[in-house]
Amino acid sequence: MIQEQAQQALSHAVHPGSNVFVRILEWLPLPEWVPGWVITLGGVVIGMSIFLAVMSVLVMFCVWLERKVSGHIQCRTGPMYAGGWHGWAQSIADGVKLLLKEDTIPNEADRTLFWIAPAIVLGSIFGAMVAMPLSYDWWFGRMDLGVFAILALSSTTTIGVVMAGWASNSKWSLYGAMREAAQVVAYEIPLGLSLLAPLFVLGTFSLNEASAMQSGWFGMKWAIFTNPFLIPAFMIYWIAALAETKRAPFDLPEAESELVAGFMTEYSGIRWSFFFFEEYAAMLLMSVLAAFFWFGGFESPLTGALRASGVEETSLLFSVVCFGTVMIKGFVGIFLMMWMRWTLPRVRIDQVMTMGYKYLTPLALFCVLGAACWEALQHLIFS
Amino acid sequence: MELQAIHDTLTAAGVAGLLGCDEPRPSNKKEKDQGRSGLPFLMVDPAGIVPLLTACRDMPLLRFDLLIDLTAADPAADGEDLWVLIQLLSLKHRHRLAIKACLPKSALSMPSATAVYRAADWHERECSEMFGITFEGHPDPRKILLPDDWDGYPLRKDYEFPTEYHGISCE
Amino acid sequence: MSNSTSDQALKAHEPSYSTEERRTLPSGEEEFFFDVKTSDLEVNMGPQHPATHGVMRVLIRCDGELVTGAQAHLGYLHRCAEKIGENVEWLQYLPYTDRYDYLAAMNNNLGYSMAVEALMPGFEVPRRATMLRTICVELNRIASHLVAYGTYGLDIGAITPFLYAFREREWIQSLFEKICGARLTYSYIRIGGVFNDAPPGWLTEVGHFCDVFEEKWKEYRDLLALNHIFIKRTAHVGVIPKDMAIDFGLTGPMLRGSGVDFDLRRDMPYMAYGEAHEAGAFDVPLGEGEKGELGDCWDRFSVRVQEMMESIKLVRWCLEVIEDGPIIGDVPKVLKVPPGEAYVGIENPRGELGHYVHSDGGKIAVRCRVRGPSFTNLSVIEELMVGTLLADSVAIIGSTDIVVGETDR
Amino acid sequence: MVRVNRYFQDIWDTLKSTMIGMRITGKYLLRKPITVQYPDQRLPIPDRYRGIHYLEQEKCIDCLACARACPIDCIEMDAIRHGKELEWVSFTLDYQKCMFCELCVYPCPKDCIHMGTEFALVVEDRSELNYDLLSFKGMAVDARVRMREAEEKKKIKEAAKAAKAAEKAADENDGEKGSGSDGGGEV
Repeated sequence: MIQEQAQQALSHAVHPGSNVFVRILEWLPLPEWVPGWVITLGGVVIGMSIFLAVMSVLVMFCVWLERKVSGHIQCRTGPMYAGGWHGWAQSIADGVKLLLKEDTIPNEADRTLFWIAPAIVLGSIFGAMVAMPLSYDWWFGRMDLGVFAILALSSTTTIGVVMAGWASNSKWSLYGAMREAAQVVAYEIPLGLSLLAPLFVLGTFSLNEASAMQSGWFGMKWAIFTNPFLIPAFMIYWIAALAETKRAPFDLPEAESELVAGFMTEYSGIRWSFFFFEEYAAMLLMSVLAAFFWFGGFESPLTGALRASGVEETSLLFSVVCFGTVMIKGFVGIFLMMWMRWTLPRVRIDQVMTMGYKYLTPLALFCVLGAACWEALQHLIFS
Repeated sequence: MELQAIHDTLTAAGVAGLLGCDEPRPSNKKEKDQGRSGLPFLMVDPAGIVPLLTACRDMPLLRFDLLIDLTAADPAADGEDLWVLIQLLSLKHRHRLAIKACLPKSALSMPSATAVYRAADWHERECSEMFGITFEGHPDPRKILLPDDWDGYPLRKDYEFPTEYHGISCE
Repeated sequence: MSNSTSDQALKAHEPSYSTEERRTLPSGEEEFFFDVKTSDLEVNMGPQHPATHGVMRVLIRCDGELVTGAQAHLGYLHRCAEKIGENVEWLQYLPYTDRYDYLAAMNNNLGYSMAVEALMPGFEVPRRATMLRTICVELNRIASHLVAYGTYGLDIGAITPFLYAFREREWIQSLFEKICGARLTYSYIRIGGVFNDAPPGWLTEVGHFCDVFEEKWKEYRDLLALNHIFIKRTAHVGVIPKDMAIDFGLTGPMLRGSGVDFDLRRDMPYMAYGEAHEAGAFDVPLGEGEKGELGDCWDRFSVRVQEMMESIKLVRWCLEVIEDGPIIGDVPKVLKVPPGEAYVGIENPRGELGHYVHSDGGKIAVRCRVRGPSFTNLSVIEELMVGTLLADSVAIIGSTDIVVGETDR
Repeated sequence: MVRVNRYFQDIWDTLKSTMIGMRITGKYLLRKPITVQYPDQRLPIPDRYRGIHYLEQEKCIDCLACARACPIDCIEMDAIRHGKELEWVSFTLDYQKCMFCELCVYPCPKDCIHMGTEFALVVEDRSELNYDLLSFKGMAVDARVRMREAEEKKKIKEAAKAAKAAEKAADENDGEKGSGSDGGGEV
């Protein structure tokens, strides 16, 4: 029964669809004499620009949201002036300011590494975001092993951070970098393990397919409702995701009261903003990943209703709804991250390690086992 | 406990170096004495400060656990003495003791109280840089508030203000 | 990364390290050894560092995250307060007292005024002035502890409690602004009494503040003091045993955090505190090692949090007993203080604030010594920080609740 | 067993206290902020605020009491005496030094130096901080308004007083005729 269900789900998940790049090229009225490689190259360039633009806007919205949320939590208002309505243009103004700021590199710094580090950080996180589909029909890079790609690429940022810390030639930066390395390595394990539980339940590594698997029950057959062990698994994932994205209470790499600004102490201007961008992009990515594997991905009663009224999954309306749904879910996650950040104090480095290895890892293993047993039990009963 | 009683207790215990009490007195216009108000002091000999403080700390009747303050004063530019002033406080008996030791400006040196009270450490460092008193046996006789290369002892009355410091004008 | 040259232990250790070594094994093969040369890292925490609460420098020697040595360097904020005291008139020194412990300026005003009053035989402060003094001092104690609460949260990494604390602190400052016109450097309590009488409605507003604060205080406690992460960060950290606290001459919440039951307000009462204590208006909270060991950072923090509530009780008591009357005794405009010396210690939010004043009968003090509680309280950190983690050292500095203006004066 | 207990106790405590904390912060998230948008909205400044001084020049007698009281000697004044009349040369207050302690206000025998509610010392050059307090120069707008209001109030008071005195004088005149009518009837 489960297999039937899966096949049914996959049948509409793996419709031919196409890459956003190719879509654009198909849409452009290109004459026939244009050579193929130009089309490909043009597609890549245009596609990447759109991708970067979309992601940047999302990230900037995250930054603005963070400032508003933190402001209101602290009985303040947050930005109020730039742009008029509740300072909506604050992120843009800040971006312009950071672009125009003097770009300083300390004399004693390793200039090459100092220069490369932010690029690696930003590149890897945006690379990971490529694997994030925007709807059933819209995606930048389709991957059957999307989760792997996201986890692998997003943890590459650590290399950039360590590089930045080392290249800055500042003691505080070095501390920040080393903390980051230790912390991220420690939390990769519970992060991966806790993701294994929904992977068991959904039976796929692809984000599209994972979403499609949760399309039952009028769009509410979310993984977290189908298996009780996914609830603790989600909590573990969430804590590990906070640690992965260096968010409070795990912001040890930049711990401003201990390490001044950690690995980015010596960075300024646009280079610093790359690290900043990375943090918010990673938050978005981790929240969206949680949305895909626990909270139904693109699925919601709205998609259920659309599907029931016979709207094609490839239609524009359906895609827009999918995109909106997943973004709302993602931003709810981001809001939760912010809420936690502005509530909790920071943990100490040894406590971070203890928590990762002694608490989260065994509990995640337990959740995986539990989820698997539950699935097996279900299989035995229903088949 | 009043100062006189403390003095008697210490004398009875055979503590050396007590030079009597300096108590406030009302003004007397006939003898052109302005009087002295405020706080009574136990006058002591600076050389014997360590056994005295030890006795103050350990005697069950006194039990001055806390060294609150250790400082000095330069009563007059042309005077011959600097005063070293120590404030003790007893947590148990809830009384205070003010100790005054007169150090001649010609020989500004006295034993350090750090062995008795560790609280004396920073106070003595401050005192020695501000007044030029050497505390013998101090474990870490560096300057504390002033820069290491500061000349002179600023809280002495005969201190002359420098006109510049490392090329920075102080005018 | 500078190597320490002063550390003998490190020096003695050095020869055993080598960068490259080659040796021939019995089998005739050559073997290379590469050994990483390690040395402790010396880190300057300060003079400009978020955790030092001002311009103070702590030189820390670290082995990885572990602190193996610490040395405090003071004096960056030395403003010659004592020398100034010897050069301005008695009353003119009052604004300067605001500035050493700028978070508790009322307490400084009070300490100095009481020291000078101690030199004036038979002088008595009017009752209403005493009550106004007590109200202001206790409100200021709350304000100061609110900063301690908030900044300690910042040190541990929680930013929001800081802003909540400052929200109430702003209210206290507005109250002070109404009574004396300044928000930080009050110069309100003067020799002989207080500058201004309370404006109409002020005492009612203070009462209203007390009511609101009690509710907010519960939030403070739940949000930070009882947060499990916070407890884990501060309990068992920076433990000061009783005898060590006494040996180092700690006073105030630092001493009480170690379980020593001593408060100048109760045990050596001044102003109306004796009467207040008899009326049961306040208790002295002590560290009990509730969450960790006796005398750890959490205990000191908890003592401060609880003291805020005791101060509220005191203010309430004052509001009950305050009556109309003169607000300042008979003090001439150009004050000549009778010759004499006095040392008066009062309970500042940070501990015993002592003023030693010496008059020769003139308009200007001969010696004006300020015994700042932060100075003594800070001296303990060099010892406490050794053997802790870098993050703990921040927690320890924060738990001493120093004001650098006062350590350096 | 104790350790196992503590293991789970830790997890429970962390979750619980996090929830409590998030409840508190969440509560404030939904409340109205307490801050004001500063340049547009301003909080009321109390009357006793110790801001930039203002001087009632016509009352001042050049007695130097305020200058002497100042701990940092930031008040300087100069006036030429023509019998009872004063010709003011300068009355400057150096706001680079001033610490707004209000000690200059108390010793004034004529009660003519006051502290206003203006606090923004924004200048383009340091020398501009040496304010001249004469003839309202350097005085803030609201201080001027307050002063005028105070003057008007005073005038009304004085008028009332004078009227009363006149009445009294009239009564006295009624009582004992023939005595001089120099009771101060002119307003």
